[in-house]
This record gives sequence, structure tokens and C-alpha cells, in this order.
Amino acid sequence: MEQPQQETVERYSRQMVLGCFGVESQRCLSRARVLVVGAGGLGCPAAMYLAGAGVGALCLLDRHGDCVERSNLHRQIAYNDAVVGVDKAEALAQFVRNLNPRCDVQRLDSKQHGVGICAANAEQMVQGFDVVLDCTDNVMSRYVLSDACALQKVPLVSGAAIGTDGQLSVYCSSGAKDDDTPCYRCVHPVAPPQHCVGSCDSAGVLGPVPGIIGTLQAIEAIKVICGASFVGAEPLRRKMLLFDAMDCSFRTMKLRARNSACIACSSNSTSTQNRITRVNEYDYDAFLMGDSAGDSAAAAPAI
Amino acid sequence: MEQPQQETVERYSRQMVLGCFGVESQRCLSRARVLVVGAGGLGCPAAMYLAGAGVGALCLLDRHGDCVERSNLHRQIAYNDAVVGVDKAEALAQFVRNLNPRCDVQRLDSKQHGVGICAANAEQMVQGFDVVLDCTDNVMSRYVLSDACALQKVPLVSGAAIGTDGQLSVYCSSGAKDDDTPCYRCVHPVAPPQHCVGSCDSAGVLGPVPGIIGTLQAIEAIKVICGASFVGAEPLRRKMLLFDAMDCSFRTMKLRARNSACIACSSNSTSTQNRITRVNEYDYDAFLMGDSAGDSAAAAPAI
Amino acid sequence: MVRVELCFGGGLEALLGGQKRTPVDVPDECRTMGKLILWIRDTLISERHDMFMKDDCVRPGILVLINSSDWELEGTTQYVLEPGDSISFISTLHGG
Amino acid sequence: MVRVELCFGGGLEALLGGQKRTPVDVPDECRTMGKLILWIRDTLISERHDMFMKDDCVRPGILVLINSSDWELEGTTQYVLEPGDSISFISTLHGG
Ligand SMILES: [Zn+2]
Ligand SMILES: [Zn+2]
Repeated sequence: MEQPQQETVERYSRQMVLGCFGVESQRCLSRARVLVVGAGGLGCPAAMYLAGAGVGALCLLDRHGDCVERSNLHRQIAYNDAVVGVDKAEALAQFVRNLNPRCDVQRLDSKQHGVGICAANAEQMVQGFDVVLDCTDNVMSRYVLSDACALQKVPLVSGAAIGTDGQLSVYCSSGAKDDDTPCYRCVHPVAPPQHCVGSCDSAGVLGPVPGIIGTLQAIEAIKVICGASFVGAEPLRRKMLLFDAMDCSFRTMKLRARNSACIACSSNSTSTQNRITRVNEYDYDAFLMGDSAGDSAAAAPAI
Repeated sequence: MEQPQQETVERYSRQMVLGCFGVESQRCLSRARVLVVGAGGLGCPAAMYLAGAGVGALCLLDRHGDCVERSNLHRQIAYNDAVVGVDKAEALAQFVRNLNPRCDVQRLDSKQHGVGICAANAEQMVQGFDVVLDCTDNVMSRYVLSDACALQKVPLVSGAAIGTDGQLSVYCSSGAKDDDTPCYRCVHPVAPPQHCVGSCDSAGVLGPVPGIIGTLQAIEAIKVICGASFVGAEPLRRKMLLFDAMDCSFRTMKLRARNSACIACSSNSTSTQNRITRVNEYDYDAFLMGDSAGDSAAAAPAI
Repeated sequence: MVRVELCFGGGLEALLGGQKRTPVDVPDECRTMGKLILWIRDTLISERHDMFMKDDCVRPGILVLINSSDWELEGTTQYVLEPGDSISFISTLHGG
Repeated sequence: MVRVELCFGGGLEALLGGQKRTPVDVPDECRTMGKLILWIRDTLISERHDMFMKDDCVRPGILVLINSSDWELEGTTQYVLEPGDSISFISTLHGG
């Protein structure tokens, strides 16, 4: 009978044989704890490829009560008609458990039952993970997640897609002295006006476009996890990738360094407690409402 | 009870609402016949996203008797432990049938039972398709498929991946007078020496790397199928995309135009019969063996 | 006059009738990024100006690139255009 | 001497110890692509020359790029190097 270890070696053999990756990188993956927030068009391929590659623990989080709809199926390829109506993060967890039984897959439940990630619980949520993937679909979640990752010094692989466009970057320093990676808030200090924010549901999206960005998020997460073991690999820090499916063009832009005055990620160590207090007391609703107070969308729990 | 048509509208609503795509492009997809050759790391995401997007008919072809192995699972995300040992094209067909029951999914069987695509049957195989995806893993299949597509004037979306690198291009003119798209043979007139050809099995591959290229192949196929209905979309003709996962860099290179003396795609209409004869009588084995006659690998059926 | 290329992306191209790349000749008196933005609003954009600007600058949620660099690295509104520069305005995406 | 950047990819970088980008000063007498290839073989590549060349030219299966263009569009071996050119040698991939 086949030994469990032989089975594992066989499963990952095509990665371990790769000179720059090797056994050591595979070991890094097997010890890694990864949080994927958002189980939609980005989260599906990201979670599938991360489980396939062999991360040790994969936690999935989506808005509680967010269920698979038929209009998701063209781009959220872990689902099919049989799971329409099923809780999304649970359906994705089931898929990736089958894909790789060696991966410890959990559907993360927020402390406050019935709520996804939000300002009140985000910091605890991201604590202890080696990397977090932002696969969400709204502005508030993006700030809440980045603030939490900045405080906890957890690297954040952030992807976004809409229409025929996609964007990708790795935010938040891991805490190393010379790491000047900005957080999401450093690059986007002011939230966009609500009337300028589109969603895949309202503006539409070509199915495979989030597929590209979600799969790239898996690659960036692998590089962040493996670090120097993955020889020559460089995560997309202080860079943003811009994808346009119309002509299959990709551009890489250089991003600003961390802002030393950023309320979330400032490196001024004397103010750590201050920072935490400031972020915890931060009024996300007011920040997001900006020019359109009265719109109740921003008051809803984020995922 | 829900009407079939309502169900279809709901399924594709997020694509149809996209201004540049619209109902007309969705209709083009629903009428399209697509052949995916190779059910591995490229073929899995390509077939999944094409079925999700709503192509009318999807035919899958792999080497007969090529079955899912555990070492495939890290990158071939349509499979899991339950289908180890199952015929690959059949397993992929089953997956995409579940993903979209509205898509007519066939596992294409070669005329000669027990053989995949080869010089003797390739031209008949590709006939009648709107686009063919080259998701194969060997040199011979790439020439055989391209020659067949060149003769039949079927556009060929060609992807390749190994290690942490990927390549993508659209080959073969659709037959329009001013279309100077080269075929694979125009760009690669001489086959590489066998000792310079790596495979994912021997050289290794990072799991999500073929995922990027296969998903991009789905996007390019959608653009080829929809043509002018997909307003502003430009397939990657006379261009090749080069992907390096190590630093997440993408480069686009300009390719040469069609070679007017190419034995497969020359536009000289007086020689059409000549061309067909020349390609049909072409000695692929001798071509590929080049500097290493005696190696029997090239004599095996390609896919 | 200084000739530069303007790029609009991430959906912002809708403000220019879908055009993603536009070569333009910018008058000498508008050679700083701060003035270029006003010139674009007045010359190229015919409606929905609030999708592009807020309070005399680019609205929050638009990434501004000077030759593939974040404009924060190039002096933002103070940057002086050079012939051949490529200036991009890319809307930040939030969908998934 | 003319300073150009050499890029190796698709696995060919193994011939240069894994280095993908190398700035080099090419002697004036090697300014054509034909001569550059011989110069690279003799100066930069220490082993497995048959992975790079065949019969005094680049072996089949290597894409040669001159500033992101297929070298067939630039005169192949006859092209004369300009300072700042980027010359790439990319191995064609066949895996899937
Ligand atoms: Zn910050
Ligand atoms: Zn040809």
C-alpha cells in the first residue's frame, strides 16, 4: 500500500523538481497559513491554485449569508448549478478540500456571528496568518483588511477586476526594517466618491478576467510565503500590475513608498498603541460616505 | 417555474451588461464551436472559463489513454484524487458539463481509434471549428496542429508553460485578404533540437503558471470568436506575450508577418492543392529528429 | 507646445468616448501636471467632470502615472512635462 | 564599444548562471547581430554552447528580439546595434 509520504511527494513532485523552488519551498508552503477573503471571481482560482500548490492551512471568509447565484457561474469556476443557493465560502471550502485533502481548509467564521470582516474584528481575523489575499468586491473591505494587515504586519496580496480590466499589488510591510512597502491606505489615502465605484454585478465583467488576477494572486502569495527559499522570486512590492484584456496588455507601475505619517502602517514605533487606537476608532462610514452621506450601503457589514 | 431562457439570461447577465461585449457577443459565443487540444495544466482553466463564458460547443481532445496522475493535481485544477487513473479528456469533459449544462461538451475521438491528433487526421479534426486552442505539451503536436489550422484557415490560440515561464500567441490567418497572421511554422521554421526541449514532467512547473496562460487562452479565444461584436477587442495576432512569474513581468513582442513561402499557410492560391499535398506528405518524424535520428519519441502519436 | 501621450484606463476611458490612448499637443503655459489636469478637463472631457476631478485636482481613486511611475515619485502637480512623456490616469478597481 | 542590455529567458538564462539581464559593452567590431552572437558564445557562455548555437547562428527554437521586435523585422544578423538597445534570447516553450 502507498505511504502517505510517497503520496505527498508524488503530488508536489513537479514543483519540487523545479530548481529555483525545490523541497525547501514546498516545505514553506506546507507550513503556511493563508487567509483568502472573498469567495468570488478572484477567490475561486486563488484558493484552488493555493490548495493545489500545497499550502498547509487555507481559511476562507466571505460575507455571511452570501450564497452562490447563477449569475456568478460564468466566472466563479469552483461552483455549478448544483450549489446555487449554497453559502459561498462553504461551497469553495468543499471544492478545495476535494482538490487537496492534505490541505487543512476552514471556513472562517467571524467572532460576531452573521457578520463578515469589519473594522471591529478585522485585526483579530488576520492575526497569525502568513499572508492574506484581498479578493473582495467593495471599497470598505479593502480599507478594513489593509488596516488590519498593516497593524499585524501581515503581507496583503490585493487583486481587483471589473469589465475587462484587472489590477494587482502586494501591500503591507512584513515588519523588516528596510521594507518600505506601502499599505493600501498609503497609496489611496482618500476613498473614491461612491458614484465612481463600480462592481462586477452592476458594471459587468468578462468571466476569465478575474481568473487572471486571482491566479496571479496565488503566485504572489506563494512567493511571499517561500521568501528566499524560492530563489530569484520577487513579490510585486511597491509595484502595481495593470491588466487590460482588450489587447492582452500588462503594465507594471512603480508605487510610492510607505507614508511615514500613515495612520495604519507608520513605522514610528513610539506610536504603535496610538496607531492601533486610531485605526480601531476610525470611522469607516464617515470616511467612505464623504460626499454622499445618507447612502446606507457603506454602513452594511463589509466582507 | 423558471424558463430556460430566463436561466440563460441570468447565467450570462454579467457579461451581457458589459457595454463593449453585450448581447451580440454572447450570441456569437453561443454559436461557436471550440476545440481544446490537451487536457492538462493549460487545457483545464481554458476549458473551464470557455464553458463558463457560454461557448455553444466545446470539444476536448487528449492523447488516448492519457489518464489523470497524482502529480498532475497541483496544476490541473479540474481534477482531484477521485479521478486519478481516469481518462483525462473524459474527466475534463465531465467537469465542464457540470459547470455549464448549456454547453455541448464532447470528448473528441480521433478517427483512428487509440490515437490522438497526428499528421494523418489533424486536418479533419480541426475542420469546422471557429477556433482551436493548442494546450499540448510537445513539439510535434504543435506543428501538426498549426499545419492543420493553416490549411483549414482556423485561428489557433497557442499557449505554453514550463517552470515559471509562459508564452501565448494567436497563429493562423482566418483567410481574410489583409490578414498577415503567421502560422506556428512561419515563426518557427525549423524544429528545436530534441535535447533543448523540456517538459513540465521533466523540468517541473509552478502550478498556477499554466493557469495564467490557459486562462489567457480562453480570453483570446473569446475575442477571436466574437470579432467586431466585442467592440475594441484585439486578439494577440502578430504578437507574442512572454510571462515570467518570478517578477510577475509580462512582455509583448512583435512577430514577423506570414511567410509567403510557408509550406503550410502560403497565400499563393494557385498552390493550395500543392500545399495540402506537401503538408500531408510531410515527414514530421524526420523534421523533428533532425540532429538525433534513432530517438523513437517523435515517432509516437502526438497530441 | 509639448507633445505627450495621454492614457486613460480602468473605465476612465469612457470620459473620452472609449479612447484609451490620445496623443496631444499641450500649450506651453500648461506644462505642469497641475495645469495639464485643468487643460484636460476643459479641452478633452465634455461631460461628467466629477468622474475626473474634485476640488481642482484629480479625484480620489484615480492613479496618476508619469511614464509608469506613481506621480507621487515625480512631484505630483509640480512635475514639468517633457516631450514624449506618457501620462496615465487609471481608475482604481474594487470588483472581484 | 556599444553598451546594450542582453536578456535571456524561457530557461536560456541557465547558460548565464541564472542571470536574466546583463548589461554588456560590445566591441565595435562585433556591432552586428551576427557577430554579437559569436561574441556572446565566446565571452559569456562557458558550457553547453549547443543550447545556444547551431552552425554559426542561434539554434532553432530561440526567439531573438531586438527591442521587443522579432529580429526578422530588423534584418536578423545584419542589424547594427545602437547604444541602449535591448537584445533578448528567449527559448520557445512547449510544455502545458
Ligand atoms: Zn500605510
Ligand atoms: Zn506559415
